[in-house]
Amino acid sequence: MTVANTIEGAGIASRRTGFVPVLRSVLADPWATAGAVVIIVFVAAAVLAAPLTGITGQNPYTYHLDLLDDSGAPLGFGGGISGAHWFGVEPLTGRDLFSIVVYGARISLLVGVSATVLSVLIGVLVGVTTGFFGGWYDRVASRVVDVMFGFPVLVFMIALTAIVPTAFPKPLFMILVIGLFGWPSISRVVRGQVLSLRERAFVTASTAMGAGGWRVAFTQVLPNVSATIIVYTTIMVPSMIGFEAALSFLGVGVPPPTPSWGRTIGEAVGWVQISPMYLVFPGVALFLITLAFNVLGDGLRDALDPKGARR
Amino acid sequence: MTIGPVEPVLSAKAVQIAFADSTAGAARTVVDGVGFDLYPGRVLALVGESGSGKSVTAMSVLGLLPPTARVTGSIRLRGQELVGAPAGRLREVRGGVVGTIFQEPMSAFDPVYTIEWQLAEALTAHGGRRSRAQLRRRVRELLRTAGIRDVDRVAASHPHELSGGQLQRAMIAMAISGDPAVLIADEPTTALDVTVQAGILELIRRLGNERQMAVLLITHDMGVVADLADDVVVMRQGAVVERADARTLFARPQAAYTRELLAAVPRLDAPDAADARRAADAAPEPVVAVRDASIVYGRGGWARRPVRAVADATFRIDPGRTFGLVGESGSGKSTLGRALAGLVDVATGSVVVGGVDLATASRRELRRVRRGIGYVFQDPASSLNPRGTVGRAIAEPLRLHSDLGPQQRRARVAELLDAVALPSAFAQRYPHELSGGQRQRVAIARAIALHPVLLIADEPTSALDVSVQAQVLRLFVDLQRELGFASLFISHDLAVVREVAHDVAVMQAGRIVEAGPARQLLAHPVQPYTRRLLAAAPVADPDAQQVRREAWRQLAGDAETAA
Amino acid sequence: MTRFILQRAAGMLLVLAVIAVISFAVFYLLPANPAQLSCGKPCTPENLERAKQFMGTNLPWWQQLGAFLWGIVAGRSFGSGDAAISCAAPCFGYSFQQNASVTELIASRFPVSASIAVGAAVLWLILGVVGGVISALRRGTWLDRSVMTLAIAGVSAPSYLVGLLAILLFGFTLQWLPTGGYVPLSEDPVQWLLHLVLPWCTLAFISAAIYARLTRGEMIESMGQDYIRTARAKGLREPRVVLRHGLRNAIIPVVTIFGLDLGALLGGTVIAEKVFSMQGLGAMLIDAVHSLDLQLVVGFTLFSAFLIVVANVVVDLLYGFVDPRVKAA
Amino acid sequence: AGGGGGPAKTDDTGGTLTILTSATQINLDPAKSQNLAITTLGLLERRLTTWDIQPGRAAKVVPDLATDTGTATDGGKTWTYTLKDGLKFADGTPITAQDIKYGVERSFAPELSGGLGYHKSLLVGGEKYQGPYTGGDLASISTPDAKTIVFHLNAPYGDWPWIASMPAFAPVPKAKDNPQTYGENPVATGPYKVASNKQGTALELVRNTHWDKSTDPVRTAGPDRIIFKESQDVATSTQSLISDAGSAKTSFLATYLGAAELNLVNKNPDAKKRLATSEAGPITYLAMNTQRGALKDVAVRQAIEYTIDPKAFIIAQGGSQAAIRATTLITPGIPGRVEYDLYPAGDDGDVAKAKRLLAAAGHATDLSLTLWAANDTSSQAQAQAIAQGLERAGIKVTITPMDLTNMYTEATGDNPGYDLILSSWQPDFPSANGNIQPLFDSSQVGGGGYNLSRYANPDVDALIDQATAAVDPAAAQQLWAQADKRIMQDAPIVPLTYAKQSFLRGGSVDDFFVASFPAYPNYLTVTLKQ
Ligand SMILES: Nc1ncnc2c1ncn2[C@@H]1O[C@H](COP(=O)(O)OP(=O)(O)OP(=O)(O)O)[C@@H](O)[C@H]1O
Ligand SMILES: Nc1ncnc2c1ncn2[C@@H]1O[C@H](COP(=O)(O)OP(=O)(O)OP(=O)(O)O)[C@@H](O)[C@H]1O
Ligand SMILES: [Mg+2]
Ligand SMILES: [Mg+2]
Repeated sequence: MTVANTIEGAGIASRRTGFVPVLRSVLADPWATAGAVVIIVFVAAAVLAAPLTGITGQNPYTYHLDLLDDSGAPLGFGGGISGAHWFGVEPLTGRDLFSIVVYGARISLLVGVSATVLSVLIGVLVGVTTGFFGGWYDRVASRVVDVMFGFPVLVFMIALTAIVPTAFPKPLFMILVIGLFGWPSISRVVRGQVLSLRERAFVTASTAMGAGGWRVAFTQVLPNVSATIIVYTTIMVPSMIGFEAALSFLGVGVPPPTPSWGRTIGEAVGWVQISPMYLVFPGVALFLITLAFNVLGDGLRDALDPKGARR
Repeated sequence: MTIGPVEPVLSAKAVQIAFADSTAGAARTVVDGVGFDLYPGRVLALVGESGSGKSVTAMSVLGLLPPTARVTGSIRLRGQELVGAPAGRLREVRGGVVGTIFQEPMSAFDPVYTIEWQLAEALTAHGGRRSRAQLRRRVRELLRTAGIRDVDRVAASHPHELSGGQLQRAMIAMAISGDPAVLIADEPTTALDVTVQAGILELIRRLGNERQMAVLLITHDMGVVADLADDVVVMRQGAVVERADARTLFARPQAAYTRELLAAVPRLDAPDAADARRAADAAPEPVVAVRDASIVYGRGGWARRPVRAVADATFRIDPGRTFGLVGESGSGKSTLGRALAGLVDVATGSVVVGGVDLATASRRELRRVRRGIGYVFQDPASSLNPRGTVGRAIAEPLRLHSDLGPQQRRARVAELLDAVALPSAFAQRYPHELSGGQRQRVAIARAIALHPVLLIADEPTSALDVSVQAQVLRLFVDLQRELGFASLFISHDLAVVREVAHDVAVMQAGRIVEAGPARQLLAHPVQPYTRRLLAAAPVADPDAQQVRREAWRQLAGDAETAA
Repeated sequence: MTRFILQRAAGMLLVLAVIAVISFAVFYLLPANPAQLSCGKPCTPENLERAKQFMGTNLPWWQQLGAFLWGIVAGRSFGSGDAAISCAAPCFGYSFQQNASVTELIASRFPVSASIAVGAAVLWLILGVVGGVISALRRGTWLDRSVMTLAIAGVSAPSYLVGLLAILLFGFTLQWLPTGGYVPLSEDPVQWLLHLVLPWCTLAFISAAIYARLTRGEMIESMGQDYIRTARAKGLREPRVVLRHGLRNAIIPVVTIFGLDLGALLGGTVIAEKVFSMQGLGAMLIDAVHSLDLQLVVGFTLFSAFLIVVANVVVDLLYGFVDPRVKAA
Repeated sequence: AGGGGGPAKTDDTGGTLTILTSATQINLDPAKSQNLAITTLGLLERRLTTWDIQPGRAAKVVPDLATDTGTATDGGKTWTYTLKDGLKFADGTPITAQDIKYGVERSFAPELSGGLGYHKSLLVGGEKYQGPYTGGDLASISTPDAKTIVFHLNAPYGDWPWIASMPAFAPVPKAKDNPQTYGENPVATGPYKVASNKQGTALELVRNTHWDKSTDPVRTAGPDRIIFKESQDVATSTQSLISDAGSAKTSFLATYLGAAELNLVNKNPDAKKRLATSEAGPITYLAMNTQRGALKDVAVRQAIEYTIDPKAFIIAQGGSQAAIRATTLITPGIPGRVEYDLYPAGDDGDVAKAKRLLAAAGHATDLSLTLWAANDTSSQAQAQAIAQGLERAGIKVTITPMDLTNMYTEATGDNPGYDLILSSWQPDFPSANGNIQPLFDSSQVGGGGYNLSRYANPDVDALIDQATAAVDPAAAQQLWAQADKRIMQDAPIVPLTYAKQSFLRGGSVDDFFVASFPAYPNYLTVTLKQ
């Protein structure tokens, strides 16, 4: 026993498991913590949009034509920044920019997170099952993934927006479209991991003990790809948010008057020399939330990845 | 052969190595006060359990430790200090004066280049400018020296296209390419089959003698030490516990640890223990009956050629008996093991376990059969789900096949942990919090949870240190005596098989070439292959090993002329 | 190898066929009637009938699909008599709004998008790989940290925002570079380059960030492998160890990801073309979508799918060279 | 008057004029073109008649290739033209009446559909005719000799002289016609001919030496060369024109400026001087679907007329520099327009009156309407301005943003789903006919017609027919003004604004102005300061 106790198993990567150690490790990383805080702030702002904009009695829809000059440009400093309009107002309409940014967070997060969840669900299901069961099912599914990869997604999405009936809610449409096109990458990653996990002895052991295929796939294999899934999810959210913003920027996203960062940025472009703050506020918001998710994703990867010691 | 008092080529004194630790603030000392001398034409073996600091010590000679390591003390090569030497000087030494052979030949070669390219690179690194043709010639010459036969094909191959033995020979060719005075061999044969190992050891010995190289051999295998070493340094937890010439060490080990180490080595020539506990014959109903079974991989797929992993295997295992399966890597041992658990289908023939023919069994029947099978794998690192606790792992079969409540399950887990001599508190631990030996005990506990009638053990100890291996084997034997299960015990180590198995079958290229009662077969092998296999396995006794070596040379020579 | 190529080619054709049918079907389900757009002003029923007849949209959809697919193989013609418009094979359709076959249109716009895409890809690969390697080798230093900070900022920045800021700064404020537009290489190579600098840098900044992170990870992994120790033990100089062994192995996954990124590259050029007002394929597509130029949309979707599938096959084959282990599998 | 050159014409000649346009392609085929007579095609192709556009004056139809604007006989059903002497194509061959006939005929070919086709249903036999490639010739156009051409119409049509100014009435020599490629390089008759044409990138025009200035009173042909730069970004082009450096000096932007760009120009006093703004322009209006729900009730529609907030709408459109209040259907600059306001409501509407009207109609609170508007920024801002205005009277408005092309294809279809739609209209020829008939004749409901309020009133239809048939311009204009007012009594649309369009030129561009109609610069008279 004495000897055995001194042995650290050869070749085993020490893997931190469980929620608390991961949390502790994330919290130990100031960057990841900052990212998490920013995300929490944005989520809170999105959820509490109404009371938050209620502080100054604003909403993102009401016109304030009195704050605009004759040609539609905001009056006053920084695009009309004042006690009532913290970020100034929108040109041509005089709507409160702070409210637009805060409510814009709603759409961005809603679309970003929902589309990610959809993608991850499909991707994980397909990835785990194809990797684990293999055979003709895997071959067909892999072809489908090929097809999905072959699709110029942005191109197709732009094209699709032209044909969706106007009665169909646009945010839901965007979630579906972004989500349904987003899964192949995660499915490939998961499949790759499952393929190697499938060869691991504990999986064979579980089968040898008489566990059924699905049971093995979901109780033995899935928990081992969970780290990958979590990291991937965190990194996918910002890219989905970016997708939504890009579509809105290109003019095929969420329709007005629903506030959206991407659309506001697209509109602000023309005004940038007259009212630069109109571009700055939504731009910074979009950048910050994306950055926060990426930084947190990095932190999580470090915390969860057995090969993690990257710093 | 040694002529008078010679100067050591390389001399290490009071070497201390510490790693900067990222978690703890202070540096962690892993080697402390190690010293040794290397003489031309002599082999110094550095032995000790895993993690004792052997590799680190060897790498410090070449300055190949990561930047987080701090080396103090003195390492002199032909009088020149290497510790703290400038990078340029170290580079001249590496591959020039000191050649190196690593443990894993497959990963030690860069996968994307041909062997020729990599050898040529080593040559140009020191030998100055040479023409293409000269390089070509020299590479082939070196490969031939390293005992490679189809030199041209090997030279043009990428690492993945070669066998471990070929790669290790190529590695040796590379190591001697700069005509080194010192050869460092870090576990040069651990990843290889015994038969291949014997050849490699032979090669190192020959080269050491011919070129008057000083060899620093790192190994944990006492058989290898006995075979090759002139002097031995035993290390434990970073410190030297004993230093002696090989003969003395084996004959009269001084340190308690050395004695413990030697005692743990299973011996082919040990007095027969298995025989004593042999149960009376005439068991009517075999647990396993395999008849003319052939197993083919890759059937039906149109992309690759099918591989016939097992051909016409026939054997039976009676209750309470251990059936040992030995053979080279790739000979089909694991495949047969898998077939018994119904994890692979037989192409022809039949596999009957517990009276059920697995080929025709329904799902229900298969489940019932599996209920009665325990499985233990070679690699303790991968046989437990890293995401589940030990308790969960052991309870898994209970959850699958019994209707015990959580309370009862917990109780049973504690019972099982006790049976494999682990504290019941271990149930809460995760696999990575356990040592290799402990993990293997957990795997065994899981395998016996449902009182199996058959336990399949696929190289359960080959990843473990000898001392740990001894403990696990003892546990295995005890449990079998207690629970009376039949067992298929797969191993490439003949001595281990001899220690635990009642019957043995020897496999070669998918065929069982010889089978019979363990003692008889291992003592009087009939088939030349079995004999070669037996002769190739080194024993931990320099004198005995010298005799065996001669015998092996004979047999190998025969095989070569026959081939 | 031949078997591998044949297998891939078969798969490729299948993928393309599926994409062709899907995109055709989806876009022809549109409520809009393309003939109405070519009808002229005022659009009387007679004018509309003329347009439909000419465009062939009066036929059932499956006949249209058949004609479309056959057109790709053998070419086709629209209308009849002297005025019939012929569209030579491979005919990906004919844009009635632009009065040109989709193939010609794509060919005419292709240089713009290709200039953007190829330049950006080269730049980002170089920047990304160099940044990643430096970062990996100087792991933990301020250099590593700044490269990685830049990288994570790059990953997070929307490309159009970066592009717009770049236009503002270098175009309008400093007036160093043109703010947009495209000058063909054949016309004025210097202007061509000047006009492309900003789009390249914008796209490259973002993707280089991703590649720097990827390369860094792979490089760290690769530099930790046994063969690096072997290379050092041979007495090789450090640069050789890093480049010929470390990087050579680290680059393999980078190549794979690069192959998969070609689809995203096309999306990137769509945005770059919009931001820098360059009339490439992406701009053409957005115009086509907005003007409901269905033939163009379908033809273009198929064409880009074709590009990507072919690129993937090329990368697959390339992969065989980069990683000799693949051939065995 | 325009901001730039002023009415005094200079006769500077020479230089290279660059015209920046956001268009991604320019089709020069007369059969497929919807060009106005004073823009691109007008530089290359002369027609039977053309427009005389001067700052501060109403548009006038004048003879071009013909000696007069047409002689009507048979009560306006037959129109006869005689060609001027000495007219030549760019290749030196004389222009004949047969070339004009052929040009008109080929516009009927399905392969060449897409252009301005008002003549197609007016000419006898036009409904069935499939063009000269498969259908032989069109009997209702006769050419008794090489200089005379006669058109036979289905019904009297007083505005035929305007019709004869459309691109399809440009001569096309049959021998040079390849319908597939003719649009790249047509045989020119105007002062310029195509030197090179790279679709999507640039079109270069050089002088046509066979053009004779003495036969052409409207084209001044100042610059030696004209280059169209296609696919230009409006914002970027504005920037470079503001800075007025290099080739920007000799350029103008053929696309009108948006609100943001206008603001930019206003910031720069020098650039502001180079801005040419129309006094009025296309009418922006809110069409009410008169065949749906409560909107069938004229009282409700009238209430909506009062509820609109014109001030908010004008700001959303970019302020007073971009739009002025509209009250009539006929746009300023069109001969015969009579100014009136049937629903006077002040600067921001008369909500109280609207509420009263609604209550009387029994829709005090229950009105909930969908509003279709294009999904571009400015249309959306405008739609919201409308919605906010209507909400003041308790009318709930749901805005449906739609892709522009999609919106119009659906809206002109047979069963569109909007209550309100935000649209704008610029007639294709400067006659009140072009303002009224396409938008309010019951024949234009659905089937691709632009009667978006789906308004059908037999009285109005009769009035339109009568006005259309009137050959005497003065009589016709009076009838159209009458129709204008009559329609507004039924309130099928709310006229919102006449959008003023502003165009920016470089410092060396001269004689650059925008008249009320059309709200585009007159390309034909632009010169460069020498
Ligand atoms: N790069 C490193 N950083 C930190 N600690 C290390 C590093 N390399 C080795 N060690 C530690 O140094 C000690 C000695 O390791 P070493 O590799 O020399 O053992 P070994 O005797 O060769 O064992 P084995 O038989 O398993 O190869 C171990 O405790 C190991 O964890
Ligand atoms: N899943 C598989 N697909 C195809 N071939 C396989 C597969 N598994 C094993 N083989 C092949 O079958 C043969 C027997 O393999 P097996 O693993 O049974 O050998 P082994 O005797 O257990 O070797 P080792 O000592 O290395 O574990 C080998 O040639 C191997 O390459
Ligand atoms: Mg070691
Ligand atoms: Mg095995």
